[in-house]
Parts: sequence; structure tokens; C-alpha cells
Amino acid sequence: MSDGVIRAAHDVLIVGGGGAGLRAAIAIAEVDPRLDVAVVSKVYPMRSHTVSAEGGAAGVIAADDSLDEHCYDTVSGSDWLGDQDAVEAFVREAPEELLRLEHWGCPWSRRPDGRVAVRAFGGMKKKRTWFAADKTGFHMLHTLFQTSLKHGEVTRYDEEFVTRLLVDDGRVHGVVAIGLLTGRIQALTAKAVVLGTGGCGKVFPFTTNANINTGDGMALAYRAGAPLKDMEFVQYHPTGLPFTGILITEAARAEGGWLINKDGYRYLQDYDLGRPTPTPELRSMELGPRDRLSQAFVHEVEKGRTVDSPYGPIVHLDLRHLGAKLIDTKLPFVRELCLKYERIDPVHELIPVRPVVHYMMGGVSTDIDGATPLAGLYAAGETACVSINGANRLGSNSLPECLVFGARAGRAAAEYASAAGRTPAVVEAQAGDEVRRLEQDLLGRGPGGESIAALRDQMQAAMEEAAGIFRTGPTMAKGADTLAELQERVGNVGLADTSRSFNTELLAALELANMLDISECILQSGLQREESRGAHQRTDFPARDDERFLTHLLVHRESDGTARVDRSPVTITRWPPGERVYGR
Amino acid sequence: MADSIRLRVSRYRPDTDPEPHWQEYDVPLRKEWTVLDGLNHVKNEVDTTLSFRWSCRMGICGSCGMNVDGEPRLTCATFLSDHAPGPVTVEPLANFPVVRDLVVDLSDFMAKLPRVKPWIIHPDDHRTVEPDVEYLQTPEQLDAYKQFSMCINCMLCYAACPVYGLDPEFIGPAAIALAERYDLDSRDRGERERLDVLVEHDGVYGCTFVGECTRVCPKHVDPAAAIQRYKLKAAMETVKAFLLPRGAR
Amino acid sequence: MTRSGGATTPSRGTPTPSGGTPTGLRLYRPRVSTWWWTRKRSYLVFVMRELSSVFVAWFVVYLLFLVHAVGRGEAAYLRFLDWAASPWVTLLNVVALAFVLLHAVTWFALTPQAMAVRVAGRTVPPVHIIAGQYTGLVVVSGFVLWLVTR
Amino acid sequence: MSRRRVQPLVWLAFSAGGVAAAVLLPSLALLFGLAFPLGWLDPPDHQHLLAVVGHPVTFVVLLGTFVLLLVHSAHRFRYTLYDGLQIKKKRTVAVLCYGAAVVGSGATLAVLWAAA
Ligand SMILES: Cc1cc2nc3c(=O)[nH]c(=O)nc-3n(C[C@H](O)[C@H](O)[C@H](O)COP(=O)(O)OP(=O)(O)OC[C@H]3O[C@@H](n4cnc5c(N)ncnc54)[C@H](O)[C@@H]3O)c2cc1C
Ligand code: SF4
Ligand code: F3S
Ligand code: FES
Repeated sequence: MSDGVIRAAHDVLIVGGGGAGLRAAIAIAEVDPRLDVAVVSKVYPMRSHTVSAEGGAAGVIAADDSLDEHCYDTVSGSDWLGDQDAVEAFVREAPEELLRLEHWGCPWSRRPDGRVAVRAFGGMKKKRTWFAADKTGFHMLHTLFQTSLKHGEVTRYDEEFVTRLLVDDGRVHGVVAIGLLTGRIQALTAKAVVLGTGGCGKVFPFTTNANINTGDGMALAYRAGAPLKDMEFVQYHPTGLPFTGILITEAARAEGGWLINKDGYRYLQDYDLGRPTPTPELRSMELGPRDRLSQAFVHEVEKGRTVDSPYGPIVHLDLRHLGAKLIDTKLPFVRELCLKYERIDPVHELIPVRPVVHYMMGGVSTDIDGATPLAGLYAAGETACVSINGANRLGSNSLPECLVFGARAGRAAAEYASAAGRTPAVVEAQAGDEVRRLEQDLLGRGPGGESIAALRDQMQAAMEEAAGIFRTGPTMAKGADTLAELQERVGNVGLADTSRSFNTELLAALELANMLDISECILQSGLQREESRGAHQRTDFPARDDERFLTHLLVHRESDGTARVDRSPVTITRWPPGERVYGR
Repeated sequence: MADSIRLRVSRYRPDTDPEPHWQEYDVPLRKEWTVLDGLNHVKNEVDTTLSFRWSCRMGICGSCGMNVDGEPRLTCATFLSDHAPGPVTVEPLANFPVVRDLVVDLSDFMAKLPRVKPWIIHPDDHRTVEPDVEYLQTPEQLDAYKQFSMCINCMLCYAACPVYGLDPEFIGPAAIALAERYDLDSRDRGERERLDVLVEHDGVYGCTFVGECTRVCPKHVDPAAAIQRYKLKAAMETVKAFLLPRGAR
Repeated sequence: MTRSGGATTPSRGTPTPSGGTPTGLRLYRPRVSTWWWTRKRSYLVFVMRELSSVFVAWFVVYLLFLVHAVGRGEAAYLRFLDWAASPWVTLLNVVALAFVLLHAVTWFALTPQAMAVRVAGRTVPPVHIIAGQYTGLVVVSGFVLWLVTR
Repeated sequence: MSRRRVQPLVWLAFSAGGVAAAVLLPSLALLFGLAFPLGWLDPPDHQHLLAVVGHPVTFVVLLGTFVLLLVHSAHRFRYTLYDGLQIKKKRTVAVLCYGAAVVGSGATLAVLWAAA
């Protein structure tokens, strides 16, 4: 083992051991086993947040379904902001990827005849969501992880936190990472780097996301000079448990659950989402898209038709009419979570729910092979923005997105790495700078100064205030001011923990800095988009404005650290912009 | 209900401490707070140097296992109110080397897991590469292995198993349960290969059926059952090989 | 296309972080105390259960004495019975019987876990397996009683 | 290869012994260990017992059962020594335990043979 600044050199380095990262690693191992691949992850791969996904993964397989219909649902779901070439590639390859997972042992739920079962999902006109009971992400992630173990040639750096991308002359050459167990800070060089670092729900106070979802990859890319795309689109999931923010999967509604207000009324019928029917109707009512359902909730609050709880207003999800048998076979985890965290049994009781921050449509801007504008840098999964999700992601599209674009990014990175030259020597000096920054500036700083937790709380509060389900110019501008102030103060956070080994305080400080950068991008994009589209609803600009805003917004980081927003066109192939219609 | 509860937390900093010692913190006792919420309160408000792992806070990522009042538990699924009036002792998972405070070293398990080949093995190699058709699997065939596929690798079973504590060579409950999971999968043909690994001296026969692994498993995987069934399977195979010396292979 | 069926070839990246504790860590390795099994009730029950082996062996020896005595003739048999009624042998037998019963109860309770019994494609529920074993115990005991007292 | 294949067979014998101990020993122990010596029941007369013990079927059954019980005990006791007392000399323990079972089995054969 080398003890210098550079610890090891690889051909392709994958940052992230979630669905996207592992799929990329396996793709490379399969296309070119001679390439030297490594996966770096800040948690053990099977702890990645993909593990919490519940509902399912969409892929056309049923006889009555077609690729075009899945494309249309996705494009209209995205409020026409998704790039249609990417959507077409995604829809075409999703079934193959899901089948591949079937071959690797994923325990998909089955029909009595042994074929893979599919369920309905929000915003989808056909049943096409593959599921493994309601622990789909868990089973997918463990299947991927265990399959990756077969490829013993893939090196893993578990519990290593990447703090910086090494860039020279517009090309990425590796990363600097902290080994959490030892505290050792060293560079891992590579000809290509793939980011699969997941989402950033933790910039908000109330989220379904795990503690690790701090948007590190987006911040790494942003600082290295790659732009972030469509950052203003933050998905609120309509059904999270109050207090914890634990998600009650959309599958609960797909299986027939109802959303009711304090009068027991299925209020979605008042918001142009169709008429209530006893059994679920596709693309209607409870199976409408997430943006519209979350917005309906806010209107119910305004009308005073929600229930007050210690954790703010809530509505109820009613599963009682589904019966114990269906709940236990199709939604066992929902029951487990309700019993454990709310001490209620959904077989007999109503589940209290409220909208909760769930998913980032935006991310590191990539082309349809996962390549970012920065040579040698690739991204896939929630951290990337290809974009297939546009202004609103449909439930069950993101797991297959991790697979499809994880594999594509992996293959593209492999190809690039095969042709790339040697790592230049300047990289070592850069790595040395980063090591010094972490060791002297941060670790050597000592206690006192600002508290990480307090700054984080203030950031989250500001984001909830400014970038909620409904937004206005002035509130976003005010939020941006608060962020600017927090940016100043974050330079003074104190570190009481001087230990090298498993220093989670150091991590929290680095994650906070990442989240502040991303929060800023979200608000800066949001301010620029003077219209309402999908998840970005501005009460000061309530209408969609295709004239001015049928375009992506890209946030670049200027050399002085400020954000510059510019535009890039949306690719339209076969589905010209139209009205989003649900329930009619 | 009292409004606060005392946590007795094991601290160990390798740079300065020769061995772990106790530190006590009082945290608010709220009905929806888990032990993990208590620890986070300490981390955020009281003592930022306390170190522990957690992520999903919904009992699925498997990272927050610790010994709470002597029992291996997921701290995100263990409520403070169930341990009132306290004090609640919080220690790193038993049977593992301690890295720091409540963080243990899992390298041993991570090295063992690939040994049991927890992936689909099938002589037709294309099965794992070409996504042409789906392989049929009836709900009954799925049920046969489903329970053993629920393992979140939380390591509570290793912390509870005295055999593992005494002999860290023992491959251990979760790894064997995962081997069983693939053996029972109708798409797999790797039984023989895994058997060869698991009949070794540190394999299934190291287990003396203490059964604690199953008792503490938060996901009802029942590794104890997996192991005993494996023993029987291995014995039957051996008898078969003995009776039909060549034919069986 | 051939691929080694999952051989874990050593990786080519310099260190092998996938497995193996990183070097240079000062880990604290807790020692398991000799009395670990007194710490928890379930551990204690386990060790007691395992100790039943001593008493099973004792009964084998004891029954062999009996058989031996029977083979030597009536007088030896009666002497054996006298010896067996002596206080310390009685005490030993009482304790040993208790352990044998503990063995039987725990053995029966654990069987369903160790063995998935399938009849006509369906898994037999654990209670049935346990009940079946107790039935076996009663039948065998009845037979023994009948055989020796007939 | 052949060495490690012994483990499963020993375990099988251990299990068979466990079953035998669970279904057969309680009644035998209760009758011959307590009930007959202490006079709770009239002890069977010598002639009858001799006939039973001398029967070839009894011979085979008792021999088989006793050997299994001894292997069962030896196997379990071996692990009790490893775990309960943390004895580290694993080889020695194994040799002593199984050795005792082998010697015991020889003695069983001799005693049963002599009585038959
Ligand atoms: C509760 C919940 C339920 C969901 N349900 C569904 C569903 O039913 N269907 C669906 O399609 N989608 C669902 N989603 C969305 C979907 O699960 C995620 O978008 C997807 O799993 C993201 O996968 P990923 O591979 O991009 O990232 P993750 O799985 O989040 O992995 C990120 C990886 O990056 C690593 N990493 C991050 N930062 C660093 C760093 N600085 N250094 C080193 N490593 C780093 C982490 O360790 C981790 O391994 C759900 C999401 C949530 C929160
Ligand atoms: S078997 Fe259970 S206790 Fe053991 S690691 Fe798996 S989930 Fe955790
Ligand atoms: S606790 Fe240990 S000894 Fe066996 S039954 Fe479970 S692995
Ligand atoms: S934090 Fe994920 S299991 Fe507890």
C-alpha cells in the first residue's frame, strides 16, 4: 500500500454504491473485464438509499401495454420538460434491465402462472410497475450488491467519503476521499469517474430521504465545473408519515387506498383529477401524479379541511377496505412501518399522512449516455439529470432510471477510459492541496464557532419556506439571502472532534457545505423560472409558459463562487407540448 | 411519563482511550422518539463528538445496530419509552471489534459474504447476461426462499451469537441464511458449490443451535432454521455420496 | 462466453479494501468472559440444554450396569436395584432425569425450525410437528412400559 | 475431502441420538432409575428381563441406540467445552470426547453380548 497522497490508480472509479453505481460497476465488469474498476461509497453499498424504495420499477412487459404509452405517460408527467430522446431510450431499455435483474435473482412478485406481476402506479395509464412486495428497492439493491460480489475484480472502497474531484484542463482524473475508519485522506486517480451519489432530500427538514442524501455528488460536480440542470424541481410525495417523514408508498394507493380529508371526503375529485370510483382507475384520482396530489393537499389546508396534528396538518390514507390479506401480501412493509412508527394498524385504522420532500428531478446535467460536459465525468441515477423526469417524475420511473442510465454511463465511461491517456502529474499537487485543506483548515480548527446542527436547521427551515409546494419570487429571494448569510457562517463551524477515526462531525461539516451549494442552485433556478410547471408552482406566475420556459435551466458555478443560470433546449421528438390531463 | 431519560453510552476514542468507558447524557423522553433520536439529540445539541452509524431511520438499511440494554437492536426501531425510566445503556454491537464509540468493524462479515456465493449460479451462463425472457417462478416457489431474502445485513444476529463471539472464524448466521436463500431459489443451480464451502469446519457445523440469532433478527429471517436445514442437507448429500460414490457428482 | 463462476480473483487495485480490516487501526477487541452464559437467561438455558449430554451419557452407563447385572443372574440384579436405591444414586438419577426432560422438551421445540417437513407440497405447521413428537414420546414410553412389566 | 465429509455424518448420528434420547430415555430413566429401585412400581422379575435383554431384536436396538446416545453426548459435550469453558485445545477435546464415545461403544457391545 502506498502511503503517499495517491493511494491507488484505477481505470474507472464509481462514486456511489446505490442502484446506479452498482449497475454501472457490473456493466463495466461485463463489457470489459480487463478494465480496473472501483466503487467508492460513503456507506456500505447495501446501506445506500435505494434500499428504502418501496413501490416498484416501471417497465413495459404486459401484453396490453406499449413503449409509446410509457413514453407518453412519462413525457406528459414531466410536463413536457423531459428530453424525449432520453425518455425513448429509457422506456426501451427499462424492461431489459428489469429482466436482467430477474436473471440475477431479484425476487419479483409473481402471478400464479409464474410470470412477473405488475401493478398500477401514479400517472401511468397501464399496469407496468414491477414490484417485490413493497420492498422493491431493498430487493433490487441487495440483488445488485450480491451480484457485484461475483465480480471479485471490482475493487470496493466502503465507507470512504469523496470530498473533491480532481480536474485538470477540463478533464476529470480522480477524487480525494477520506477513509472513515482510519481517517486517512488520499487520492484515488482514475481515467473516468462516474457519479451515482443519489439525491439531496436532506436540504429540507421534512423528507423521506435518508441521512446520507446530502447531494454530495451534485456539489462535487458543480464545484468541478459541471452544470446542474432543472434544480428547481423538487418532488413532494403526497403520503409521508408525520414526524418521521417515513414514506407510505404510492403502491398503497395503486392497490386501492383512498385519500380522505377530515370529513372523510375523497377530496381529489375537487381538483380536476377525475371522479371517485370504488376500485382504482389509472391516471385518475389517487393515481394522479405526485405534483398534483401534493398541491391538492395545500388547497385542502387553505380550505380548513385537513386534520390538525402535533406535526402540522394531515389528511388520511384509508386502506381499511382492502382487507388484511391484500395488505399482508402486497403491502406488508406499509403495515410494519405503521405499526412500528405510528402504532396504528392500517387494516383497521386510518393512516395520517402529509406531503414530504422525496425526490430531486434535477441534478448533474448529462447526455443520454451519462456524460457530463466535463470530459471523463459521468453521472447516473438521482444525482444526474438526463433528463427523463422533467418537471415531475412519475413514481416507479427512478429505479429503472438508475439501471438504464447506470449501465449506459458505465459503458460510456469504460469506452472513454480505454482511450484516455495517463494521469497528469499536476493532479498530485491538487490532491495535496485538498488533503491540507481537510487536515489543517478543518480538522485543526478546534471547537467553538458556529454549530453545524444549528446552521443545518436554519438552512432547512429557509428551504422549506422558500421552495415548498407553492413558491413566489419574493420568498425565494428572501431564502437566497438567508443562504448567502449561512454560506458566510459555514466557514466558521467549529469541530470539537479531533479524532481521525470515524469522525462523523467532520463529515457533517462537509455535507453541510455541499447542501448549502445545492440549496442555492435550487433557489437560483427557481427564481429564473417565472412560470408554473410540474413541481415548480409559483403563485406569482400561475400558468405554464411554453413560450419562454420550455427549456432547461442550467446552473454553473462562476469562479467567484456565485451561481450563473443559463438555458439549454428541451429535445422534443414525437410528443409536442400539450395539456396534462388526468381523470378525464 | 417523566420528561427526560438518561442514556449511558459507551465511548471509545482509539487515539486517546485505552479502553471504552461510560458517558451519560439526559435526553428528552418523547413518545415517538427512538434510541436513535436520543443519540442524534446528543450529537446535535450536547456532544458533537459522539460517533455512530445511521441512515434510513426506517429499519431497512441495517446500519444502526447497537446493543441497547444488552440486547442487539436496531436503534431506529427501538423506542425510548419502552426502556423508561432508564437509564438506557447503549453499547456497540457485541462480538465485533470496536472502531470508535458505537461504531464496530464489519470487515469480517464483508469478507465472508462472497465466500458463500450469494448470487445466482447457473450452468447456462447467458442467463446472467442476456435479458431475453423471464424465468418463470410461481408464487409458491418464491415463498420457498422469500423469508431468507429479507436479511438487511444488520449484524444483530452476529452480536447475539455466542459461537461467533468465541470463534470469529465461524461464518455466521446471516451469511448462511443468504446461502440458503439462493439454494432455495428455483432459478439457481449452485447448491453444490455452496455446500462445499459450508461443510468446512467454520461453516454450518460450527453452529450449536443457540437460536439467539433468530430471536434478535428484526426482519424475521430465522437464520437458525437456515443453518440447521443446511446441516441436514449436507448430511443427506454426504450419505448419498457415500452410497453412490460416483453417480452423485 | 465463459466467465469463472464467481471466483474471487484478487483485485488489481493496489489495496484490497473489499474485505479485511484496514491497517493501522487501534481496534478495541472485547473479550468474552468465561461466565458469558450467566448474563442472559436464554444463554443459561442453552448451556443447561447442552449439559444434558453428560446425563444422557450417565444413563447409558447406568443402563449398561443394569443389563450387565441382569446377565449375571438374579442375585446381581437385586444387588443392582439395592444400589440404585441408595441416596446418592437416587439423587443423581433425579437430577439426570430433569436434564433428560429438558433435553426432550427443547429438542422437540426446536425440531420444526431445523426441519421443514413438507407433506403433499405443503409445509406442515410447527405445532403439528411438535405435537407429533410428543405423540411419539407417549407411544414409545407406553411400549417400554408394556415390554418390561408384561 | 474425506476428512471433512466426516462432520456431516457425525452430526447425523448426533441428531439421531438426540431423537433417541428425547423419546426413549425419559421412560427408561424414570422406570429403571427411580420407579423400580424405589419401589414405586414392582420391579419386573429377573426371568422376564433376561428374556427381553437376551432377545436378538433387543440386542440390535439397544446397541444401536446406545451408540447413537454416546455419539450424541460426546458431540454435544465437545461443544460445551469449547463454548462454555472456552477450552482452546480443540483437537485434544475432540479426540477425548469422540474417543470416549468409541470406547463406550466397545463396552456397550461387550456388555450386551455377554448378557445376550
Ligand atoms: C422512501 C423512498 C421510496 C422510493 N420509492 C421508489 C419507488 O418505489 N420507485 C422508484 O422508482 N423510485 C423510488 N424512490 C426513488 C429512488 O429510490 C431513488 O431515486 C434511487 O434509489 C436513487 O438511487 P441512486 O443509485 O441514484 O442513489 P443512492 O441509492 O442514494 O446511492 C447513493 C450512493 O452514493 C454514495 N455517496 C453519496 N455521497 C458520497 C460521497 N461524498 N462519497 C462517497 N460516496 C457517496 C452513497 O454511499 C450511496 O452508496 C424512492 C425514494 C425514497 C426516498
Ligand atoms: S439475519 Fe436478521 S439479524 Fe442477521 S443480519 Fe440478517 S436481518 Fe440482521
Ligand atoms: S445464535 Fe449462533 S449458534 Fe447457531 S443458531 Fe444462531 S448461529
Ligand atoms: S437507520 Fe437504517 S436500519 Fe436503522
